[in-house]
Amino acid sequence: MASVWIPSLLRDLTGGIVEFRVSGDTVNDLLNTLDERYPGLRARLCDKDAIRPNIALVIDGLRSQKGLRERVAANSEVHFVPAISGGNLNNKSDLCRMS
Amino acid sequence: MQAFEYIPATTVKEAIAILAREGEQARVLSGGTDLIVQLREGRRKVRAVIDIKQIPEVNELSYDPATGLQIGAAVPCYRIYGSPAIAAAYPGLIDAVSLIGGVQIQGRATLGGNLCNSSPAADSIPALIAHQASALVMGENGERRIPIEEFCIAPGRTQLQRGEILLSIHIPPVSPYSGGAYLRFIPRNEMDIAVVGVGAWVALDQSGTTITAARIALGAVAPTPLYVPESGAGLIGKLVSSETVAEAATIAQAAARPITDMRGSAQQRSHLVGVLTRRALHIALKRAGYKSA
Amino acid sequence: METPVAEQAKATEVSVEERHYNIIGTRPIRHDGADKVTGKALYGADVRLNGMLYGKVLRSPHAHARILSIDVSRALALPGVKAVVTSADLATLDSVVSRVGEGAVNWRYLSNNILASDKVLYHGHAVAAVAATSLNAANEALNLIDVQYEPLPCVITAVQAMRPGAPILLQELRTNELGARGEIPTNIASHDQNMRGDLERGFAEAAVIVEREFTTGIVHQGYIEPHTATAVWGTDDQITIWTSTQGAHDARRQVAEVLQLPVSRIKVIPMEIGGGFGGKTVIYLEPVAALLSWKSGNRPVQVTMSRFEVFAGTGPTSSSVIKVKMGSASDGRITAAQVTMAYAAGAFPGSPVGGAMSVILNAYRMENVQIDGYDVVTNTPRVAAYRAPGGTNAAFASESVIDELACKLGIDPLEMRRINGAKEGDRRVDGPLIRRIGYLETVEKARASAHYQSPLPAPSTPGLKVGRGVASGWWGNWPGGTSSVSVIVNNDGTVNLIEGSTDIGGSRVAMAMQLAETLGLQAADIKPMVVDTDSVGYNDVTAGSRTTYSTGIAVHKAGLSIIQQMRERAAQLWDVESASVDYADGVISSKDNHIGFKELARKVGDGDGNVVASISISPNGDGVALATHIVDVEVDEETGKVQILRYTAVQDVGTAIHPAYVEGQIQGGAAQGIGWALNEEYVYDQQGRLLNGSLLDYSIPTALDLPMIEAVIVEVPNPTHPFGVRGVGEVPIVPPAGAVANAIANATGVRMTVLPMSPQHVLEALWTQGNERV
Amino acid sequence: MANKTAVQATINGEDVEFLCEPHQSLLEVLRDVLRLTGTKEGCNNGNCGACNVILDGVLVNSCLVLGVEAQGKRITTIEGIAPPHGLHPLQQKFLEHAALQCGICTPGFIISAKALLDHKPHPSEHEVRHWLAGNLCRCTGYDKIVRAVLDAADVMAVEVSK
Repeated sequence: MASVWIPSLLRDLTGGIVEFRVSGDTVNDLLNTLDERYPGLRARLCDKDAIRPNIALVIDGLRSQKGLRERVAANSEVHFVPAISGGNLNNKSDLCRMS
Repeated sequence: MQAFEYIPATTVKEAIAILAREGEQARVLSGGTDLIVQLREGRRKVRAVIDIKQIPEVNELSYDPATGLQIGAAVPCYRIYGSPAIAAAYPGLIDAVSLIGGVQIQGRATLGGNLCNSSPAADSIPALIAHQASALVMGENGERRIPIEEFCIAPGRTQLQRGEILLSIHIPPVSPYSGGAYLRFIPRNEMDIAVVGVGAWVALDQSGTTITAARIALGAVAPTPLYVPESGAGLIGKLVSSETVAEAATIAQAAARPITDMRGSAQQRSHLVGVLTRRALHIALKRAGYKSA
Repeated sequence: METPVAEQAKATEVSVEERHYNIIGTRPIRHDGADKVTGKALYGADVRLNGMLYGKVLRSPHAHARILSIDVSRALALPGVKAVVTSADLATLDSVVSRVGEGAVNWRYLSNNILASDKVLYHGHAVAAVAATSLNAANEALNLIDVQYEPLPCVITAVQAMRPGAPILLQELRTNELGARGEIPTNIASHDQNMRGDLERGFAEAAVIVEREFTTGIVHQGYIEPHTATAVWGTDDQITIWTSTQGAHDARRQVAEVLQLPVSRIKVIPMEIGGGFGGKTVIYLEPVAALLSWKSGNRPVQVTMSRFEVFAGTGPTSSSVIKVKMGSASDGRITAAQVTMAYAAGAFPGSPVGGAMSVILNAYRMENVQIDGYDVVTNTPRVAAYRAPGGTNAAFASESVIDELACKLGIDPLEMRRINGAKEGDRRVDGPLIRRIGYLETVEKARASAHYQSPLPAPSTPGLKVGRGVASGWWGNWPGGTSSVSVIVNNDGTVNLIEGSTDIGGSRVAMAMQLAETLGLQAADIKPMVVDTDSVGYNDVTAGSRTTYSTGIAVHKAGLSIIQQMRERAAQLWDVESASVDYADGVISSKDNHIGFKELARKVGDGDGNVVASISISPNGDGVALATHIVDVEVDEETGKVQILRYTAVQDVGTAIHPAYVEGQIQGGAAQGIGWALNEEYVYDQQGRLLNGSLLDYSIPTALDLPMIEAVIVEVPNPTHPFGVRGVGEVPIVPPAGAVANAIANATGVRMTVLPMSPQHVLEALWTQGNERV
Repeated sequence: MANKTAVQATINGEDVEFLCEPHQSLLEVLRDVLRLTGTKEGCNNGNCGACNVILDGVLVNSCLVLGVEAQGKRITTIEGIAPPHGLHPLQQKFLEHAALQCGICTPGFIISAKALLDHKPHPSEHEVRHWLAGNLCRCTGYDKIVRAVLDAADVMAVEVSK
């Protein structure tokens, strides 16, 4: 099972738990599984079908470009870390809202 | 850049006639390193630009140990420091002309322009004041001579009346046991406008230990370059020492009326006046032949 | 590629230790060099088209104001004026955020930055633009545009903007905390956090704790070439844009979004670029020039910024306020660190605080750490990337505190960094495991350097103080994005290498060398060229230190494809199985035959088609770069002036493809960092007007302000690149400010907590801290 | 609009005549009228040196010279310093030392360095730095530029002594 690290600002959703072992083939699978247990977690990290542009997905120390479609190995470590640019926050549509 | 008429004058008379006719609407161009920037940025509006570089008189640069140094209004800086005789006689002036802008600015910029532009931070003016220089001005009614310390009356404004043109700058001959220096403070080592500038000139008695005359002038601490006669006067008759120099520096500090702007704070400038006056005096004293113990 | 990441990574990792190269590591003359030293190279502003009009942009005199009305009628009536545009000519875009380059862009904000709509948000914000038959007419027309403003109070720093009751820039803005949206209007665009371990326990274990607050001003990239764009909106509605950009495809995409057109309608022709450092990853003029062309009846329009416009109207990097509290055990082990940092984004969200959060402590092993980062909007130009965005400010703070801890503990500052330095297998403060990096190698090399081993020089004048400082920097390069190249074998045996990655400092030669190494040819056999957006596959921006890495991988892959094809051609020629044909050092051979690359190239093409390859890749890379710098300074305590006496920059570059240009990157980055450290800063008046928007008063270092900068190359090859390349461009700007601050402390006993460490600021610190010197 | 003035000058050894308005700088004339775009504009107020040219043997910022002032003058720009089919030693040394990255400041640096070596064939490192202080480069940190100029001076000295 891959290990998913929860960003500190989302740990209120997981009761303070930092790291989860989750099974799944892709990052999408992992997040869906986690979201079942902690509803809302996925939405904090994603805009619909993509990881928010201000978050860098790092798997086993490598920055992934495929995002949710990225495949993970059984012993992979998955992190969501702040990207270089904070990006842009905004506004009226929840779908686009992000920082 | 705004549109204007370009008039290459060939005689002083012609230039004066245009200046008399156009008044504030005409401006003399020599090196252009200030004027062209001001015209481009719209800080100065003119109808005519009078290029004086074709006029023989204003291009003269002559030095005679007996009569002193005469610098035509259109003589660029590089010609001044390029003359070994002038460089040897007036190192304090050379300090100033060799740090105006960079080399390519010095290829064009003139002391006449530096003076007529009348910037409070002009590098050459405190040095000229310290050297007791005067300006030779000509108008429709003839010539007059103006001590440099009286030439500038406000930022960008001078004593020049309508129809008058600066012909040359004169520096008296070098007296024995005298020396001048100009120091400025800038954040970089070149290419900046002075945060503070200090021109100093001293003369010693034959023993080289007692000050017989001294002149201090400051830049960038008042609306115009500032002559501080009391600072020099306080030195006269005194034996050279760190204390006497420090006293003169304190007097100069008291005379300064600095403001805070993007290039420095009033407090910093006031402090630097003291530091630079002291340092400039030490260099001038050394050049005058004072040998520290 | 459907293999799991770990295996995929393993598959791309090649052993590059102890490899010997023929071309890599040599110093051939760059292919574009002759044109650049003779003035023939064409930069953006060198474009001259028949009937070309000159465009100029009207900019806001206010830092913050509502636009009540814009009347352009008098401007349009001026003879020679052909078109005027305002934001009314731009579509109102949805507020949608997309990943662009290394960062993210909100399209509406990008559009509003190009031409202000309802409000101007900074002095210099573009409001309207004109096109006229002469530059003079265009400038005159600007004076005839009547804009009515209602001035509003402004905020220039993050601290001002975060105060309760501060004027709000963007009414719709709410604080975003990783997807959770705040409820009240604010200038704080986002809050992010990295947290691990137990701070309280960590600080309890500390023998020494240092806590300081640092502030840094706004600085600009200061590229010598002003922004420029030339556009023709054709009568067929195809738009051609000539511009100096760090990424032609990215520029095309941004223009397409702003103008609401499909990308296929736009062709961007990249001209030579006169510096960028991140600042030319964002568009400003391109859509304006295109609209002016359209409105003037399809005439070509060139818009070039003045130097003031570059300072006032384009993105500098953030000012910041950074609080650092750090504790260390008596053996030098850092036990806890807490950081709070607020970065000013300028008019629209998007400061590099995320990058700063990774830079600030990642070079060190830390178990108990909390970092909080805030992105704050202010009435200053919207920031753009600047070389290791956010990194210099961050490292100034953390490297100063680490130095002070070392000082208090009596530990050599490089030893302090050795004790705490991160290595492969350690965890970054933001979580992920660290792969192969060369940090400790840079520390050791710095310690062994002639510079560090030599005594401090004597002061040049009695009374001046000399001191030595060191600092390190981490930068997580962007070894990703997409790179596409095409390779064509000419029948004289030379090879055309067609790229889309902007060559901003010698990357053509670095690409050519990688292809030459792959093919066993000479660098001069390769003809590298950067072409327009219609002529090569997508390429991400030349930024994030990615080009030599990512485009290099594409070049290598294309080279492998060429090798395979050449083997097949030889096999046909010799009538053998291609599997029995070898390729080594530019010679194709089988058991009984061999032929040189050039000779074979001459034989292909007769009825068999050419040998060509096109490759496009999006690597999942890594390539963290680390550097350790040493500086000697001389401080004049009477004036506050700091002179750099000696500078050594040690950096792990993975593998140096062209060492001279690698050194150049290191030296240039160090020089920019020194400028930032000593004098560079935007100065505003009370009304938020930029006072020093010129190269006279925004003081970047001159040749007389710097010594020779010794670049020491450490090569710890990056396993994810075929030749071991790491990005080198950004990290050298990270350590200088910290190193200079530490040297000043060493010289004077005074800790600088403000950038720049200008004479004024140093004097003030000497005055206020004079009594507490150590 | 002001009337245009006819100006005769010698540019890179060739006699040329051009029309320009009084307010046009020599830089504008070179780039827009004569299409000699090797001379670059970086700041247009004399602070960066990208537009440097040699005017009657004197190094100047062409942005601070009016086009009309060129009447009767000899002007050397970056396009005019290489011999036929070759490079000037400064150009060659800039390439060998990798003394350029983006290259926008390079023409100005080479012109300034040429003026220096014309004036002072054996400059010290400090003299090179002083002379080039009016030329800003943001890419290189000046290290390789200074080395290239010093190396070119050596090469030119050898050529002269031959």
